[in-house]
Amino acid sequence: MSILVNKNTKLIVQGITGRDGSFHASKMKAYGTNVVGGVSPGKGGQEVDGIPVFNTVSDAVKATGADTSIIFVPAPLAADAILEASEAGVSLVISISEGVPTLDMIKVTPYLKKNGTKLIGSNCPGLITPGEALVGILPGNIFLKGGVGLMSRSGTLTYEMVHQLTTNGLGQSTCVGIGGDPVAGLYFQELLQMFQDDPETEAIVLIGEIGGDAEEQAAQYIKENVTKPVVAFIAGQSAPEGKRMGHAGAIISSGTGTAEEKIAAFEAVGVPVARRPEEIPALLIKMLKK
Amino acid sequence: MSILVNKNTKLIVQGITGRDGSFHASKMKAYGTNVVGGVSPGKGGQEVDGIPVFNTVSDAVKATGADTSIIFVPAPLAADAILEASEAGVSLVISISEGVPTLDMIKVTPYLKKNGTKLIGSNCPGLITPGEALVGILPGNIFLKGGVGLMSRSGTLTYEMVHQLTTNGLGQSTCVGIGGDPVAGLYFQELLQMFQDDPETEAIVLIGEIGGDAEEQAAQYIKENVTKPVVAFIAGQSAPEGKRMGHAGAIISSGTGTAEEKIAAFEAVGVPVARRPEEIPALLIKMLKK
Amino acid sequence: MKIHEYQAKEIFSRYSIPVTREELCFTVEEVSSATQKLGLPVVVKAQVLAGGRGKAGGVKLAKSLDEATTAATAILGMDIKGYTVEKVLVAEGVRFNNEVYVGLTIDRKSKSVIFMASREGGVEIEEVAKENPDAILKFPIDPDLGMTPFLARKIAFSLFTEFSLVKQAADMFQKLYRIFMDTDASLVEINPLVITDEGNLLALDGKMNFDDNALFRQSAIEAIMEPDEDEKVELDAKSKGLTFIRLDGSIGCMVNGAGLAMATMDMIKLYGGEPANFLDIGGSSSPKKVIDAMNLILSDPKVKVVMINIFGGITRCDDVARGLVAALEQIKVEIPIVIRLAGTNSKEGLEILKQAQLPVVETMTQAAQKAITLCETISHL
Amino acid sequence: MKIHEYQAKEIFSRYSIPVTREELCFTVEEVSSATQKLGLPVVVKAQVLAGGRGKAGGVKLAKSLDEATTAATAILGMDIKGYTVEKVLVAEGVRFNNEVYVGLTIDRKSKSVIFMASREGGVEIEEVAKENPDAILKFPIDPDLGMTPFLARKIAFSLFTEFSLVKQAADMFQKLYRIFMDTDASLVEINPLVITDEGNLLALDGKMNFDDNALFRQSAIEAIMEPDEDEKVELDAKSKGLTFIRLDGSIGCMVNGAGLAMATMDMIKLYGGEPANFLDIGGSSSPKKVIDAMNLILSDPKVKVVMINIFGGITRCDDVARGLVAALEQIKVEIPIVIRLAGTNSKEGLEILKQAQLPVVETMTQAAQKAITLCETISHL
Repeated sequence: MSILVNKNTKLIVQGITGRDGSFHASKMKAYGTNVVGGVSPGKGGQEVDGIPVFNTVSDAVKATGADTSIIFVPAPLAADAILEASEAGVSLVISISEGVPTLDMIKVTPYLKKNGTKLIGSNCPGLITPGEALVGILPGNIFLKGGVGLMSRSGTLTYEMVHQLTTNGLGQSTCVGIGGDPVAGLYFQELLQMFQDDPETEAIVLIGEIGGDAEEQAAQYIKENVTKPVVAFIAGQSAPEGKRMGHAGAIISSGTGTAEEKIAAFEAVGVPVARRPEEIPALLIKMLKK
Repeated sequence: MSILVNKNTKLIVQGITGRDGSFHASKMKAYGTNVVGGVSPGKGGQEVDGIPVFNTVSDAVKATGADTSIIFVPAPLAADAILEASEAGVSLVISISEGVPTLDMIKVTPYLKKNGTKLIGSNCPGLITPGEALVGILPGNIFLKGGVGLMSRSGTLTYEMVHQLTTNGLGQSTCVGIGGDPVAGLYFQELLQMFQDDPETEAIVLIGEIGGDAEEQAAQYIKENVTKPVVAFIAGQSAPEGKRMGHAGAIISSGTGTAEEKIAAFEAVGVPVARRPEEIPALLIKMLKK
Repeated sequence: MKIHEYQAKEIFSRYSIPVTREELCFTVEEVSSATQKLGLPVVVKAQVLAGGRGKAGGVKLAKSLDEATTAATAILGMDIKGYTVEKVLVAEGVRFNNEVYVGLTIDRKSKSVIFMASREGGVEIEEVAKENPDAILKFPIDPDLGMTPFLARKIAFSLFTEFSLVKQAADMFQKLYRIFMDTDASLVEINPLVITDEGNLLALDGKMNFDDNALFRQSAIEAIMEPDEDEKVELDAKSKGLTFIRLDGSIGCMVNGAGLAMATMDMIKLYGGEPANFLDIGGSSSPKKVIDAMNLILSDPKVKVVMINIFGGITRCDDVARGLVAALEQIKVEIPIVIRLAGTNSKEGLEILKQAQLPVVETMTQAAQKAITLCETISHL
Repeated sequence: MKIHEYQAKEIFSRYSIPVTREELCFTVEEVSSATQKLGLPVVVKAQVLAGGRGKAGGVKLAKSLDEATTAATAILGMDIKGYTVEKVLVAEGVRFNNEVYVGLTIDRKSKSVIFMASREGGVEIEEVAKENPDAILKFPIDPDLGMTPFLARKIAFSLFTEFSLVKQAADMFQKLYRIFMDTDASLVEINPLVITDEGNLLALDGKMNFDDNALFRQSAIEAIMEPDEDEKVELDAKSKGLTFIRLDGSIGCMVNGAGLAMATMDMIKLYGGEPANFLDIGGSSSPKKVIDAMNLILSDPKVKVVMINIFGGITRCDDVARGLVAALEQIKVEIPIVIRLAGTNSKEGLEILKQAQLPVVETMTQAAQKAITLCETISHL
């Protein structure tokens, strides 16, 4: 099982002839992901690392039956690439592109909803089901197959967490980096539901950040719907008010979205919150023993 | 039963303080329709023929629980009025306004779909469930309660038909004027389904026009889904190619949408087509006796 | 409502869509100097608001100045489907190696604007539609998204293989959509769109129609419209609250409602007559409207009989009858009239008409038959 | 990114939103002549990119020319939250009888632009949000529809009862939305929006923030931006591929990834230290980036220790280590450095660093603790 991607995933790579696209297409293929094609307008007919390239997503989907697409195009073109994937019938789109204008993402959202297309990102590291499919820029080698479902608003912090899990023998069912942009695709709530429904997932790690109220909503959702153990970590406890901490897009303003509030929200519903990344494995083991 | 409107319909009238709006609001009320309110920005708090007026549809719905709205605003404002009704949670909107730009209707369509709002029109005479609710500009007195469901792209031609039915003792369950604009709300197919599902409707009269292929699609739908007797009439058999016949918006172009094609399509699926309006009652009676 | 080729291409130019260099000319002299300015060869094209001008001889290639003036002499003043050619467009003759068709219109079924593309450009698209419908690709445009770059590219890839052409085409298709939306068009068409020998896309022809209902917010379009004689009459009628279309028959029709008006014409035809017009007087009983309508019908010398068909709904028949009587007292009608009146209070209405000694019948069939009989009687006189 | 009040109001004016008559002044003399031109009373307002200037004394009403120049003298050069006031806006003093708040921003939850309206205008909206959240009405705007006339009217009716004001407001709200979309704003705010004694709406103040990610297509906005000192440093860092934010502590941080950078700062704080900055160097191992990052950190005299925290993912730790060594050979660092390296090939990486005699640790906790200890040691010297 696992969620969202597995060994049956048929992946295409939009922007496959670009620097990042070609690099990560090869990495994903090497990991064992079923990369069935790539898209690059005007490069149809070429190959990248043995992967056939098409002019349009529509052509690629027709030729390969792809159901998932990962996007590596420059930020100004990302929204259009997401729409193209959705229109072509792809059911899951992962947008890695960093720096996509917020209004572009707002424009994209209702169309995806209408088409029933799931989106992860933009500005995210992607996701992985260890041993089955890597769809993103995550370093595949740090992951271990197992029962922990992980979701995170951050990139390298996720790797840090996974490293802690793996070195402590806690394997992962699926790890999803949802990205930190103000307007993004799948969020904690949807993923909590999926992990809750996934028989392979035994426990859930949620890595949040300051800004917004996604964590507060997640806490509420956990209280009402999630029976599996959940542990959390919130980055940005030390961030000063009114400052935007880099690409994560985290903003603290007017007393909402602070780390303290988020931690309190989780602890109020019985979700322990690690103060240091190193604490996560022990907390998990404790929860699993209960 | 009947379809779309009945004695439980709670109707508001958008544009109630205008000439047409106030006139028909009174007519509908006099017929017995449950007209619970009207909308006219800036006239909130007033009354028209005892009907309370509100500034916004939202206010009107909150105060009255209205589920249906009829629109009598000038054409340039009609699309916005339709959207306002949909946003306020009205589930059925009847737009009488004539001369609404086609691109406005195209803009409106996906929003209504998203909200699950049903639209009839624009540029239509409305609908009536005889003895229960008149929602439109139809002359209530010519209708008779009974078992014939009628749908039509035309206004006065509908009255002509209903006159024929009523004088021959054939009462109607519901009569719907869907309007003749190129882009409109509910069309034959949706209404055929409703009449098919309505236990009170025993037979169906469909009045089509040249232009478009709604009749051809209706014929196909009847073949596959409708078991009740259907008879049809097509206006515009004599219309020359390339001419637009008035507000009905009927255009013949490049051999599609001619009366001959439509008649052939109906007859091919066993739907008799009257050549003269007067023939409709006899055809119906014949079908009902089968 | 339509505009001329040269007007459509002026709009295209404003959106940076490449069109042929060209000049509008009203005289042979102007054609001569335009030809010298543009350089040979040139194409001389009749500017009329009718289709099929090519077949009618309204488009000629000229390889010399002489040929250009000869063509202009032939075309100016020519009659094409009832339109007199008053101006010609002189356009540079361009060498090209491929013609495609692209067009945008309204699609009733998907309730959206639809982009049509065909590799079989240059001929009437209606013929392609009839003979080889699969050769026309159709792309409905999501109203919420508009013409996205990816869709424009997808369409472009369906027409061209070379990427430089795909890029030009995708850019052009987005502009065409913007034109469509900005002007409330009902049709925007380039046929043919060609690839020049230099590898560039170029619009050789252009066609635009507009949504009458949106003219109120399209003053720039309204300003450049040139209604022909028929359209002038229709517009004039519209300003009086009437919807009027002139046809070729001899029985003038006055009806309330478009659907009933069509059905009335159908009845006339069914019994062997020919309607002289479509005329919808709408839903009021005002004598003024009846007078205007009657004048409109009588302005056509072909009309031998007038058939009035009114169904009284909200407006009661007795009111309609009084309106008719008042109107017909004020206007002198020399030809026979047949009136059919039905609906609410029809008895009272018919009584009023009978007292005014107007000829009334009760059904549409009777009205049509009587009108045709009268018409034939007059024709045989 | 922010712009000044006067710049926001210039944009409002371009969209025909009524704002106070006003002039931007850099000197007391300019304030004097602006006051004479505008007529008394006037309001002299500091133009700084910081909130709370009213509380800081940066806004003064002047009923005489003398008061105006006195106010200008006081405000020009004033320090507001670390910003020096270099210019003031002199605006006509307007009599009004009602203040409301209106603003547009991005709503993460509904994934749309949201319109906020409150009858409690004039005060900081954050305070209203805290003390009386129900006083702020929120209207999410459907991205496919935009600000429809009906929605603008609905919002306007929630603020005003008089219909003439409702009409003015509805028109204004549609324009504000257009401004938001046209400029890729992240905040557009009028606070207060007042009703003048003449019964007209007038924007007394204006505020706009913009989406950094969209600046590439907003050259007009980019052109009028005035980054402050901190922002200049941040922009300069961005041009080098670094995300940098200056803070007040003494431990300089260099981390790959924003989330990890935040977590690193959290660890420092957890163990009693204070980070001097947020610095995300992204995912490459190039020595150039490390040098740029180190120079950026060392440019802050408050920094006493540098803590480097790298998690090797796609970029392997041994490559990172080689990059660090190469960088630190080229740049002279006089203060202590603590390096934590983990992830892919961390053993090899740590070995390389040890051989280069760089101080390495294996966990974030160790790194933070060591950095703090070093920092305290230095402070006690």
